[in-house]
Amino acid sequence: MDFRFTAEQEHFRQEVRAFLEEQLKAGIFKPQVNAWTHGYGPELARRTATRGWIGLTWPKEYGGGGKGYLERVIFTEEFLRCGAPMDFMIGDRQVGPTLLAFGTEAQKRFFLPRIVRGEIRFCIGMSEPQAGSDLSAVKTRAAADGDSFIINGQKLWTSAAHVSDYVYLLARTNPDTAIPAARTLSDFIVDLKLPGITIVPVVDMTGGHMWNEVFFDSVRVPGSALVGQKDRGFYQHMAILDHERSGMERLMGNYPLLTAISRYVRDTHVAGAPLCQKEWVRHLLADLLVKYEVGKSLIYRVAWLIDQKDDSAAGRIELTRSTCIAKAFGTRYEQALDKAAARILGPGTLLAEGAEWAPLAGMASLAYLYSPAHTTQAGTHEILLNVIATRGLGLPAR
Amino acid sequence: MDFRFTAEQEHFRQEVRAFLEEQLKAGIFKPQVNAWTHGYGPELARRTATRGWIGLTWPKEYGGGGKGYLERVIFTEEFLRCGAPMDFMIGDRQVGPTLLAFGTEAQKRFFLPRIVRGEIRFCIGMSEPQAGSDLSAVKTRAAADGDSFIINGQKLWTSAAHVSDYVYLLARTNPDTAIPAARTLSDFIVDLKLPGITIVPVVDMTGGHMWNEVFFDSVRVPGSALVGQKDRGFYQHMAILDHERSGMERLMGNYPLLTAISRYVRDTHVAGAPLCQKEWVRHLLADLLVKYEVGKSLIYRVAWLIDQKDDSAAGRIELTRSTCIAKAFGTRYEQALDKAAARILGPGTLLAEGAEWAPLAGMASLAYLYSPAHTTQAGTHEILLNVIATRGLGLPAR
Amino acid sequence: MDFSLGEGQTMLRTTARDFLTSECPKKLVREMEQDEKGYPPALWQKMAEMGWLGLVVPEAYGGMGLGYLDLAVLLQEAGRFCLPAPFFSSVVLGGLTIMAAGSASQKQELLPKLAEGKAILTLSLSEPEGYYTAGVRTTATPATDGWSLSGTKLFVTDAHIADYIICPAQTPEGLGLFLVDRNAPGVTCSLLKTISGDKQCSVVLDKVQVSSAGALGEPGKGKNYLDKVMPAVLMAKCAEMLGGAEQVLEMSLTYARERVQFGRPIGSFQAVQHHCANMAIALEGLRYITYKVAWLLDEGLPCATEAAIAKAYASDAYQQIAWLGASVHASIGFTVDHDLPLYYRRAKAAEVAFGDAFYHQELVAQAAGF
Amino acid sequence: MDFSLGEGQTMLRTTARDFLTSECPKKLVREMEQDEKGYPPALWQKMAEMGWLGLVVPEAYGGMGLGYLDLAVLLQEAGRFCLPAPFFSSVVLGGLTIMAAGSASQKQELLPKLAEGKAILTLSLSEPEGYYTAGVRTTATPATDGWSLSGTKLFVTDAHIADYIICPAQTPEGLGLFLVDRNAPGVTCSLLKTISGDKQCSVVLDKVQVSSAGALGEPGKGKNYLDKVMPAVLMAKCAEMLGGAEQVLEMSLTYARERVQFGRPIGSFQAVQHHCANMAIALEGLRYITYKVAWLLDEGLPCATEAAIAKAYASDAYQQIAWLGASVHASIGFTVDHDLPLYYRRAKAAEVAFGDAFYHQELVAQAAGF
Repeated sequence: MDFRFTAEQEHFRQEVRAFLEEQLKAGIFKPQVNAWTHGYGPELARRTATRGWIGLTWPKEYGGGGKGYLERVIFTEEFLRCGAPMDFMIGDRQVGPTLLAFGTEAQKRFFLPRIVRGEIRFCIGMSEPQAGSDLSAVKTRAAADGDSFIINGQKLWTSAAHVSDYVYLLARTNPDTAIPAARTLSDFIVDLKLPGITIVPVVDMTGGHMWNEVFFDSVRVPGSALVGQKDRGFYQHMAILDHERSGMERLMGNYPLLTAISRYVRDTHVAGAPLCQKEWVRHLLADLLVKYEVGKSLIYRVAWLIDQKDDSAAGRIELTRSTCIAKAFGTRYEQALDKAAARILGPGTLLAEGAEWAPLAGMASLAYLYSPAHTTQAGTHEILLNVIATRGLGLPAR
Repeated sequence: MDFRFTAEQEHFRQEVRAFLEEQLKAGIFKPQVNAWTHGYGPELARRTATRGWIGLTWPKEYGGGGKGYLERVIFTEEFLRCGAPMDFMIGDRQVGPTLLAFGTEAQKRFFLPRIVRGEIRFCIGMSEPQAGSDLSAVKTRAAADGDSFIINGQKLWTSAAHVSDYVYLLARTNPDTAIPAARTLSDFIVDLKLPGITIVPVVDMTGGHMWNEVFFDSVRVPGSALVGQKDRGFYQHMAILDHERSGMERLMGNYPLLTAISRYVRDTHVAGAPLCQKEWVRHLLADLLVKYEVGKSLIYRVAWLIDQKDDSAAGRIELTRSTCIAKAFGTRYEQALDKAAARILGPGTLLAEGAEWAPLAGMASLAYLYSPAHTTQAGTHEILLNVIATRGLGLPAR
Repeated sequence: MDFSLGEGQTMLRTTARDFLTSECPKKLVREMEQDEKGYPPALWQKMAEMGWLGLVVPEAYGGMGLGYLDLAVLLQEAGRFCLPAPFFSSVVLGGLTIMAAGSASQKQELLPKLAEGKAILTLSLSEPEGYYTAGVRTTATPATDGWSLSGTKLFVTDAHIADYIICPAQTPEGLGLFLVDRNAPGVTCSLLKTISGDKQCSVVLDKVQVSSAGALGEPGKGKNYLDKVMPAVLMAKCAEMLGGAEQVLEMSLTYARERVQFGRPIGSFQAVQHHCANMAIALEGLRYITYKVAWLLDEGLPCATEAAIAKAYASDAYQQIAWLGASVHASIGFTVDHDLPLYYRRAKAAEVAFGDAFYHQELVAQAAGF
Repeated sequence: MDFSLGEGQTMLRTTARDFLTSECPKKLVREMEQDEKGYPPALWQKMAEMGWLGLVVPEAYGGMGLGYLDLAVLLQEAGRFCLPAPFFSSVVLGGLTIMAAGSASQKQELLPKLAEGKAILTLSLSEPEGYYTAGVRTTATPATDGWSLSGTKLFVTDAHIADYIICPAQTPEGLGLFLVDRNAPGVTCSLLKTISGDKQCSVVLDKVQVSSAGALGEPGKGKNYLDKVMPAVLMAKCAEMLGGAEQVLEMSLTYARERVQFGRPIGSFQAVQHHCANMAIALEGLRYITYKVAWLLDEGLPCATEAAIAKAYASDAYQQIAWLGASVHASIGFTVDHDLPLYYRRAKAAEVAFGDAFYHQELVAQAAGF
């Protein structure tokens, strides 16, 4: 066992940290809670790319960094720590690994270097109005028409579609209802500038715009837009889902709030004593610190596990179990943090960003509003527990 | 609305209280945590009977008190408050109401007055090794043989069988496996002295003996042992289950512990100040007091609801919903109390009854051990939530 | 014991629900959240005509003279519909305080206007230093023919549209209550940008002149008056929360029955069933503990501890219900156009209003001799 | 980073599991709970022969000189099998304290005996006034050629079979540690009747004479020694809890797969699945936070806060796991003959041993500057 990063890794962390401080000073980005979901910073992406940090884990022949997932975790940790936008994340985290696993050589040669250079952004077109937890219910249709496909249908909850160049799309390629739905779906990469695509914002309860509806009205894509095997999209998606669940995002997405509330209880005096001397405040925050350390160990271990590249059946189950556990733990941690901040601030939690008297610049009110949404991204909490129980622990599905 | 007991009801409470103080002084019973499940006190039962308090809600023609369920709640509350044994409870709470609803006139005339006089005790023979939450899996067989039935099989978790005179038994009367299991079961009252019955203790983790296995080896019972309609036992049982769930037992079963821990935190000084001045102790106990008051209102309402005698479909659903909610609330309260006591006492929780240094005379260690069992009596907590959701709230069963 | 509502209360509920169904659609609620005033004066006038604003005002002062259970029933519906109007501020905070502290002439002056909807009142209970009487730093200095008030009030609901703001302030004799005319010189009222759905204001008082007649009851007895009125305020807030919580459960049940995933309604999945069952459990407790306080108030029995118990329970219960409702709805319940966020945001506002669970647990602990 | 055990550790685990599977069936565990001594000397001797008792004792003192990760692996198995032997008392509490505080001659005298199983040690950390150094009221008064100790020790594990009990006591120079011979005049050792499954004692010291050589290290430096040894003690307890928790999850999974109700294994019901998933989540965190402290100890890095973090987490996590395990098993898991209660009772004992979650949260808060 070894719980230490190597000297090179520590050095890399310092490099990323220094880079971000520099960009912050130069006004290239503004720190933001939930920057990794809501942030948009193409200039920061380009600058990050010049350091070779996008596609960090990919093979060098496609412009990748050839580094491990532990390095990627360090990189992500630093970005989250200072609330920097990561609009390159979908390409980096999901599309790249999927293409590396299932894409054609031509697809790899075209897309991977462009992602690595920070030139293009992706969104994921999975969920639909009738297909949320149950992806096999996807209805968007991709009908073969000679060498191309004609796409019709609607996606929902498509994060960042409005600032993306491509959508990574799950669509039905076989209309035969006698076949199990999971065997009728295929993956496509679709250029969002194609005629027939309409993007409509879905505004969330914070007033924020991250989600979209994406409508496809007879959108024609070439056969080369298909990724991997036809009708195997559902399984390809499942194979790559661990990558979406494996990151620091849950645990550190709210890091600025943890820092701010810790500072608040030290600096705020009530009846002459700092708030942090109140027993309940100490214990509430200490419990968060404990869980944060535990969560970090889970996430570092997932990164280490991916780097082991154990592709046996047992190895893949272990990875799914570990990633789902890490995500479930991180989600709960984040909700505990939101609740703790709200409890400490009391009525101050009601005050929004920009309000007079707002403590922590309104961060806690935003966290309260986001809190329920944290459970639903990349699988509701319930689905996550199902996966841990059935795939991870081998309990019977039925 | 009226949240007050009538003057008569208040008077009745005083009567019961005075009676119990008298019996306590006379050494007729020893106060005991969980007395209502583990206690055995035939002499107290007889004395209680002479006051007319067993069968309090039954019609006067069968020796009952003709009173309402609110009176019954008052009565139970006082018994639980001082940890008095209630070995007449199964007869009073379940067998009586079942016979009144489904029994023959002869059965009523025979059993009800004997219960009312505190002469006979019942146990309930429902669960079996393979039939816990799922009662339709009952395998104990009652085969018709001329005018009588021959019973073979095994019951498990039969509380108090070793001190009972009769078992109220659920058994299969139709072996046809093509018929839904629920339509193959019947209810019987079986004399436990009959040849072929063997009672084996099941000792629980406290070392206590409440549960039993009851074996039936070709036990012959007369046809008159059948209660209600043949093959309708499952439904009769379901109809009466609300009575088992409706009482004060969950909420007040642990009342002596609440009193003791409240006194403990007032009387125990740590670093010169009473323990109850510690903020976390205050809030832990205040939260229990809050929930206790809420729980009481739920239970009083159930008693009131039963007294309304609304036998419409909606009325019956409302009763089931309310009783299951009251039981679920009470169970959680009791577990919260156990946990709070354990947290306050720390290592002292480990010290058992009779140990030197044991705080609260070992009550908290016993409560910790009992705590998981509280969720399983009369339906596991999970089953209870299922019933609230499906029958109570109308969600689809599947 | 009797756990049923009286006939009049059942009728009031039906009337209120019918009225609000037609007059207070969610579209209006959303518009009013964006609106500067935050309420439609026409709706307010209709509510006055129905007698709601004078519901608990004695008949002698132009009200209906009804009781607290009636008030609870009406507030439950207000909570269920997220009523965008200063009902709580004017009728509960303003009206009950006037009734508790006002002199006969103050009552005569204000209550009929309040009942007719011609005057809107509110009460301030927070300052930057804290909540309730211990947090009051605002001073009332004796001046020629009256008082001069200076200080800062926070989280004053509907102050921006109120005619009068009842302000606790420190006088030489102790805490007093003062009727401050919002339009008086020296009063600066600003809307706070909140997530709460209603309108919260900060009110800065800078040497505001209040006449002798503007002191509510006796100066120095302010805490007595507030202590007297607080159980009713807490009960009223619990009733409003109860109505909101009921609606969250109902909309969750509807969604769980209708939403199909994996070929079956999600309400047939045990995890969703248990979420709903847990909402029902939390809700049932809230209902009777609230009615009990209303009944105690109607009977004139002391109920400070019972009110603290109710608010301690309600604060956590409504939060839990709103959370579970959000879990049942998942993403759809997080969109700005869905009804759930209206309740989710109000659940937090209600939780912290007039003290959260922690605050009231402390009162319960004191009452228990801890 | 490397999250895998070394080859030696994997082998140690296999050996330990094989050995305990054959030598430590649950039947033995139950017998030993009733047994006065609480352990089978033959098993103890076999453990000595396998080198376990000297696992972390330096080779110079007759031990194997292995590290804390090895100790963690072994204790994990001890927890998994509910090992009925004074392993924790003698090897962890006794051995580590001697190694931290003892002089060369004390080490030479005691460690070889300990490693061979010829002497059993334990350490007392509680008194009626409280836990750890702040609670010590026992006094050590200088006497002719040594010390005279008086006081009462509580919850001393395995004191009834120990040859030496290490007792903190107040000396004129501050807290000191003393080696008390259990058979010395003035020592009264009584078994406490507990639900914990192991053997806990009260030890009353009445003017017990301890020679100068019986003072462990320098009198007055007792707190330093204890502070030094405590992270390892906490880690060791967490490792034992980890093993127990693993076993609870495994037996729950087995039962959930095998137990059929309503025509299907109960493990196919979502409520049971979620119970098991929640156990797995709690367990996974416990595993790495424990190993991390063991690794820090092996590296000689400071880890007082990390150890407090681990114990704060472990205390609640194992309780939660034991509870969920009980929920999966329902009634059958509440019977005296089932294995679950063995773990359920030990989970409570482990939770409160060496400070519960609340206690360690306070240490974490201090470290964070709160």
